[in-house]
Amino acid sequence: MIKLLKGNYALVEGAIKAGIDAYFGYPITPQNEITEYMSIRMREEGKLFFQTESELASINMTFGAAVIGKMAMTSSSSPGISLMQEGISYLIGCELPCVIVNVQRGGPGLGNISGSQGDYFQAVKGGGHGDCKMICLLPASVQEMYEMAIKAFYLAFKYRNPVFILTDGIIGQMLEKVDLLSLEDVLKNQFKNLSVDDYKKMFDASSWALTGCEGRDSRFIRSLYMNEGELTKKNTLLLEKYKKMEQELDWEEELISDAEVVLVAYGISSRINKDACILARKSGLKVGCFRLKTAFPFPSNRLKEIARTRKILVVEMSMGQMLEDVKLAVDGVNTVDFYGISGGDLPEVNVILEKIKNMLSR
Amino acid sequence: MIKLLKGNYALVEGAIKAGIDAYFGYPITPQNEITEYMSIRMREEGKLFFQTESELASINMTFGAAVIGKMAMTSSSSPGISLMQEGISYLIGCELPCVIVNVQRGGPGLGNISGSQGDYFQAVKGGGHGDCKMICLLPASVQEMYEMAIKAFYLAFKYRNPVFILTDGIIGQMLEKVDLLSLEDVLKNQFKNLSVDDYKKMFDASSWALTGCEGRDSRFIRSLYMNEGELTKKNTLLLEKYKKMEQELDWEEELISDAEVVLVAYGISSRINKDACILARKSGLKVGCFRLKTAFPFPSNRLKEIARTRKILVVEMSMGQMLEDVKLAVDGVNTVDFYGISGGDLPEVNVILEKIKNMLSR
Amino acid sequence: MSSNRINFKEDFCKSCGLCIKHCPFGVLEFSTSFNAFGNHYVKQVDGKDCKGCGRCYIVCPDCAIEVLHD
Amino acid sequence: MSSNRINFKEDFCKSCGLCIKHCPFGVLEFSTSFNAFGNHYVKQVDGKDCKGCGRCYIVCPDCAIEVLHD
Amino acid sequence: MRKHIVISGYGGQGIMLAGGILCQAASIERKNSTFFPSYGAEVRGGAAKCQVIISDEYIGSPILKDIDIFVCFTSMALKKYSSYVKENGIVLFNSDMVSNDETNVLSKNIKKIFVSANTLADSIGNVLFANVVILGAFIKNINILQKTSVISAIKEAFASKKKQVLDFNLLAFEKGYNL
Amino acid sequence: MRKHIVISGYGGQGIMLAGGILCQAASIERKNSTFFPSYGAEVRGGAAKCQVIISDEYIGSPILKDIDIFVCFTSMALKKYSSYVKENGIVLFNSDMVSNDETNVLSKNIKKIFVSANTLADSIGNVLFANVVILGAFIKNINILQKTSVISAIKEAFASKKKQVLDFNLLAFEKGYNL
Amino acid sequence: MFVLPKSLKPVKNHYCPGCGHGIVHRLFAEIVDELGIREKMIAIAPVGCAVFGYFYWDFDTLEAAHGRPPAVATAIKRLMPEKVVVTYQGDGDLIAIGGNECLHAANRGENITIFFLNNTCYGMTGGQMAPTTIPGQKTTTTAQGRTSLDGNPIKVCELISSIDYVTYVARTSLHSPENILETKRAMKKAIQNQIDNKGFSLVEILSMCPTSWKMEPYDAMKYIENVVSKEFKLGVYKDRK
Amino acid sequence: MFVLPKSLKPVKNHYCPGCGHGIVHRLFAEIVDELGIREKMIAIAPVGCAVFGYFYWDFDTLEAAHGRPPAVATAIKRLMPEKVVVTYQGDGDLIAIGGNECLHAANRGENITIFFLNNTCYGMTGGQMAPTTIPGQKTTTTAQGRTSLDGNPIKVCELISSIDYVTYVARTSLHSPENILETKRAMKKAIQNQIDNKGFSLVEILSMCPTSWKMEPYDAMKYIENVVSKEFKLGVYKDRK
Ligand SMILES: Cc1ncc(C[n+]2csc(CCOP(=O)(O)OP(=O)(O)O)c2C)c(N)n1
Ligand SMILES: Cc1ncc(C[n+]2csc(CCOP(=O)(O)OP(=O)(O)O)c2C)c(N)n1
Ligand code: SF4
Ligand code: SF4
Ligand code: SF4
Ligand code: SF4
Ligand code: SF4
Ligand code: SF4
Ligand SMILES: [Mg+2]
Ligand SMILES: [Mg+2]
Repeated sequence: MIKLLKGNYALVEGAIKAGIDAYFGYPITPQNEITEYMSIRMREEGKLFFQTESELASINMTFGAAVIGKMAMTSSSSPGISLMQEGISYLIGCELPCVIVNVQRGGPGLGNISGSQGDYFQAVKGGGHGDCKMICLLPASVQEMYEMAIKAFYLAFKYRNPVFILTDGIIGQMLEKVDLLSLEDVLKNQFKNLSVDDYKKMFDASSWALTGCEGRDSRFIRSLYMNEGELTKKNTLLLEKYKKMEQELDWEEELISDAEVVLVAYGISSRINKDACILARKSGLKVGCFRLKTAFPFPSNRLKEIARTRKILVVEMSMGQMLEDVKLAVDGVNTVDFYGISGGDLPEVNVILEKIKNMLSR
Repeated sequence: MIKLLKGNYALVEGAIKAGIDAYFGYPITPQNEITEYMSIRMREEGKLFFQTESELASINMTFGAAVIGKMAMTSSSSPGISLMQEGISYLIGCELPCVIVNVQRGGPGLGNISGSQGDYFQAVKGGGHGDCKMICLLPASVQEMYEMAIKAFYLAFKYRNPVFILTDGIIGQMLEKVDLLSLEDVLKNQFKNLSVDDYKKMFDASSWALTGCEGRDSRFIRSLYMNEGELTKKNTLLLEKYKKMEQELDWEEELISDAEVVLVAYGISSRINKDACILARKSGLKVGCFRLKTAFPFPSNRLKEIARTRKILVVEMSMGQMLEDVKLAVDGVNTVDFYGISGGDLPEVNVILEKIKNMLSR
Repeated sequence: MSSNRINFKEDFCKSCGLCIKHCPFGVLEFSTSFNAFGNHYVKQVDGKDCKGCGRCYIVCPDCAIEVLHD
Repeated sequence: MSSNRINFKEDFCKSCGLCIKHCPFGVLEFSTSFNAFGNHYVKQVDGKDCKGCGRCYIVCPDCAIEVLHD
Repeated sequence: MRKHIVISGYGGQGIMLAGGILCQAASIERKNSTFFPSYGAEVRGGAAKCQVIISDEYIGSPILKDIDIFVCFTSMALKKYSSYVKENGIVLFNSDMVSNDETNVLSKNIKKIFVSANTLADSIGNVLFANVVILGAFIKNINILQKTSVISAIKEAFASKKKQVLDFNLLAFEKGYNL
Repeated sequence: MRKHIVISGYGGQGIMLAGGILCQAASIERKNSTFFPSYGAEVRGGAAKCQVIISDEYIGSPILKDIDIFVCFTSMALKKYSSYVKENGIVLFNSDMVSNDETNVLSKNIKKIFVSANTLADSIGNVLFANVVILGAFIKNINILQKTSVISAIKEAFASKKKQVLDFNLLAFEKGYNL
Repeated sequence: MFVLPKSLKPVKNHYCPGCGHGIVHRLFAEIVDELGIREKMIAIAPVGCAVFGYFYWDFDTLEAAHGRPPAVATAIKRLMPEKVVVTYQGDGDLIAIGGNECLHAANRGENITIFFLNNTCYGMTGGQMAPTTIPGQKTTTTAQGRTSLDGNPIKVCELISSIDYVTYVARTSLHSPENILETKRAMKKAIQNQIDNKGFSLVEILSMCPTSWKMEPYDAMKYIENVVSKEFKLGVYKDRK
Repeated sequence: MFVLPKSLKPVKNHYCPGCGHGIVHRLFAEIVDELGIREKMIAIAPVGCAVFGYFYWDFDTLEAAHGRPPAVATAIKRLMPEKVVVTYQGDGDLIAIGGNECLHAANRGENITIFFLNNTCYGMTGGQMAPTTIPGQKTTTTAQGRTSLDGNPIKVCELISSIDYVTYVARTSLHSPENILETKRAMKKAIQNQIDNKGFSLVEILSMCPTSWKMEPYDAMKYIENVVSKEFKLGVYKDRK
């Protein structure tokens, strides 16, 4: 079913298609459409919509839902996500699945309510204490807001870990065509080979969730490991899990083969890159586009490979955050150029073209 | 005056020597000695000690004190610092000075109460939303807990930005000799050339603080910039400020010149490195030590230089966080080896020696 | 003529109508023309006398009315 | 002999003394020897009769005492 | 074909609604269309702006520059965006809010259309209909969307409201269209 | 000279206090000394442990292995750390808490000292003095610190307490020393 | 003479037509003028529609994180007891996200003043349900009207006045000129208490949000009179001598 | 017969000698046994000395972030109304950092049960001042005794019972066998209320912390009788029919 929807609405439709049990949210622009639309759709579906008293309540209620094995989601925007950092660390420490959405706005502080990409570090490196990692999905269209919501729940339960959807106010609020595909079709797009049955089976939490100890021994879920060496052992297992998550790597590339310069970005910036790429090609410049669909795991190998013979320009709505991961990936095999704009304004195609020309003439 | 003190106590003495006006804290192990000792010392000094109702209150009260130009400090440990991330982002967005101390413990979640280095990313990359940067000081001894507290206040006011002291439960709780030097002597150690007078002058906040508008126009302090382009302009200024902070770079190196392997670490790990280094040298291995005293700014140039002709082993009590900054610095000119232990246990000298031998035989 | 002068800050007026509703003496009405922000600002009804009670000032959320007792 | 049997879990006892203080019949006292945790655990005074009132059980924070009515 | 439309004014003037209707109308005509709002939902009364791109090709992201059609509700909007309007572009003015003189900043090759939208809206009963009045004038004067599809889009937009509200808006649209 | 001392038992047994006193005594003798606690301040009743390093040289960090002197308050502590005690190291036991048999896990070259610390402490009035009793035995048997400096350190540790408390502790120390 | 107070900058505000914030802003400025404390003022703007308070008040003002003004005010007042420290907060700010900071400041009896504007919704973010939303009220997150499953209205005055250490608590309204003047008297008293070192004062002001309520401004006033003030009873809840 | 309840694992606990936590743990388990709800239980341990509750209770238990158990409980109960959801919290957890979550759960009238152990200090972190510390009480952060500058004791029962939507609020104590049995009755009622879908119940239990109070266990009981229960009056504060 093709519809014209805002990104935030499409995300809601995706979560519902996935089978979400509970949503917890506190209003904040530019993600209010999620909370508002959830308040309507979840009630229609007979699921739990809950407007919380704060983001602390949001993340800890999400924790509560996750503990009992429910499919839970919370969403917010930058300042609200900062408030969730302790809770996120607990979710990771307790190995609980859930989906967390950050519709990024301008920062630091109250900042503004435009789209921005200033929270990459927080999402990808760990804004919470301890060694925290979450699979981080990066939608770049209203369609992907829908599909990645569906994907996120599966991965959360697969790894018993929160999955983070990092998007921004522009993707969240823009109105664009979306095909509200069947679960089957989404799975085809988003997974190599996953049946609807296998998708649904993943949400069986009976082996670990707390649901009352009827017919089994009592269980507990915790993140405190006080005995000597106990936490180190636990964290070694977490590290192994993080390693396994790397198989969920996803990206998209266009016009790379003959490119001399490759534009790298995620989310809304990647669309600007594409605009620039089209223009550049029209004027005969050999430019390609690389778009990340996951930030953790990060496509390090592929980027290094590309960089061996091509120059890289990272375009980001921040002072240079994902940039560092790109540089780490490229590992010195080539220089990495950067065009960043921090504060809720968009990168400009003209500036990108200018930069490309400079790079090519160097 | 030489005394046997816990690191946490020494930090308090340093803050008081600096002239701190207000301390805000909520109990959490392993930093309770700070809060407890502050409750005694601040009252003795006639300054404001305030036990808050939560870490949210701590950071926002610190914000309040900073807004009126007072020298304020708050401290906590990992989970509590996670709760402060929104407030930290506000302090940075509003360009307010203060000192924030994280006596790191094991994570994620409740983790444990041993010393750990799992919050490097949060402190250095920005656990708060938006492009947040703070000068981050890394004490490695009780003596430095004292001296860096004094240094931190100055830098906070110099840049009107929070300064972060990243330490851990071991440094915080160990008992060791400390020389409670005069301000003059500390300034000699910690700054190239700074007189006590110039030190004290830095805390004059009359040009910006909110103190009632007597004799001047009314002022306001904010972090919301809604007009088009306004926040981008603001953030450009912040970026320039961050660039200026780079001059505060500080590190220490030992036995580098002839070294074939250089051990890189900060805080308590750097002391283990030193133990290992001494042992290695005894058995004829050419090993040197590089210890970071600031994490932001990061000694990228020097590390790259060192790495050109020496192998690097990063030792860290995490899954590999500072490691990434070292790799970014080294920029592919050499491989970087890693020994990490996450979960509150200490790296072992034997393992370090083993790694060194492997590296040398490669 | 009344001894009370009303000072209208036309551009501040948002046409909320609260002053009109609360004037006990029907002194105020909307203009038919627009101010710079496209609002029908408030003006004094021709020939109506302001009693200077200040209710319009009190309810105006936009400080678009001042009442001066000459 | 009394028909009430007290079941002491010696290693659970932390010598807090609450049971001793609250036994209305002076039935309980500290042993002079230590349990595995170095505490003088509680025992029954030789020859004293337990009335089975359960007060010791009720106040014991360590579940170190059970009282059984045979 | 690719048209870049910017609509700008104050919050509360129905800027977003107008943009959304255009986007929806394009979609009804099976064109690619994307709508990018940029509003002060957290701050009332401030500037509001949206961009609509209608295209046969891939639509990337909004670029403020190179505006084909600029619908200008206030003089502040004019000041902000006039320089971004393309040569041979079109500007629709709410002439109750922007004076003729002010529009002189625009270069000669730009076509200007004046609509006294507030006055017309007023005549229906509320200045708030000004946005739909302007939409009517837009569709009449600029040949990128069919009147019927815009009317359908308006009907969809007010589907959940009282019938009367829809009727007033349809009336407002006709007023603008038949100017 | 570099001595690595580990003291371990349960929280509440005064493990930290004993370690702190040793560290302070070394400091009084102008030796380098560092004390590393690792306790369950957030969890009562759990295991508690501290390490004291006394040295003429630079003191880096605590390394659990290579213990020179191990003061062992409980059998759990024995199980945990016995394997880390160096050849020719020394272990002091609270023999009221650890049975002779259990200590057989230790290799032959390790010297064992048994102190019925609880019993001796009991005789002063409270088992809680066991830590200081053991300190007395430590100083008597192991030749690294002067009795006088340890007594000074004890006095400092209890300076803020009632005089009576200090007196009991000094008595406990003597009991251990004169064993 | 009814003229713009000195402590109010002569600029147009950004509030919606008929919004109560504009009225309370003016009252605040009038009181500051009348008490002659402009140069001692440190005001704290909330995150909410009133976030831009500093564009209007002509005294020192800062913007605190959402919900934290009472914590910020505590620090300022403790460090500068000679200043007059006032927080201005909406219902979302004060009692949703910021409930704990308010509760603790009150229980400590901090010598600060809180102006609490209750408009039964989150105005700034588009009219969602607030803790103070009236049962049955339709908002953008309670399309069918608030039910008790969505939570019940929090009665801030009732709650805070139950605390021993609180000095003054009153609930007033903006629904008529008389009520506006009553509001001003309560606000003034709440500041005077601080000047007199009497401790914690809070004034809850029922205010119109015509936009979120989807009402004409005058109807919004009537709605307060007929509905809101029935749920949230006006009056002085505490006045400790 | 006074024997270890089935719902308590037969292990030694980690609490200090004479600590009230051990008593309340046992009461909780006894009640669960008596009501036959072991298999329906989902308990929430706090961050505080009782964090290891799950090592002792033999029913499903989780560890929530410091102060957040009422939020966690809300989600669980709403999603699984047939379970019995109980939070067990200390004073730091419940009313210092967690005041807002408690307040909102209470005001929503969530059908959950809170056992609130008030020992007038932060036991786990070493005996610092808590919001419930008695005026004059010496703690590690109030060496000279708490003064009102450090804040005043928060009266949770008085505060929470002032909320209309709350069902049952009682304060009991552990200072004698009789009081312990009274505590058990209140706790049982608070759980029975949940089973009967009656809504929010909270039992505040005055408990000994001999370690932080630096008292012998029996003296700690006497201290509750003579001092703590004078500041925090025992009784049923609310019992809505
Ligand atoms: C941490 C955080 N959460 C959420 C928001 C979004 N937000 C801004 S204002 C507001 C509530 C406004 O309601 P209220 O306090 O009642 O003020 P009003 O606008 O109604 O006057 C919210 C939730 C934010 N800015 N920061
Ligand atoms: C966010 C956070 N802040 C602080 C702490 C440290 N902390 C652990 S328990 C505790 C308070 C314990 O007091 P209380 O809740 O009264 O429980 P008690 O130990 O007295 O039973 C604190 C502050 C923490 N673990 N997490
Ligand atoms: S002052 Fe009174 S009489 Fe005059 S216009 Fe205003 S409300 Fe009417
Ligand atoms: S009250 Fe003020 S803004 Fe409203 S109509 Fe009257 S003058 Fe205009
Ligand atoms: S049951 Fe009663 S009589 Fe028997 S030992 Fe216990 S307290 Fe004493
Ligand atoms: S109450 Fe229990 S722990 Fe305390 S002395 Fe008696 S048996 Fe031992
Ligand atoms: S949304 Fe409501 S509170 Fe905000 S400015 Fe508009 S009317 Fe006022
Ligand atoms: S510190 Fe206090 S509350 Fe904690 S276990 Fe010990 S006695 Fe109990
Ligand atoms: Mg509001
Ligand atoms: Mg407590």
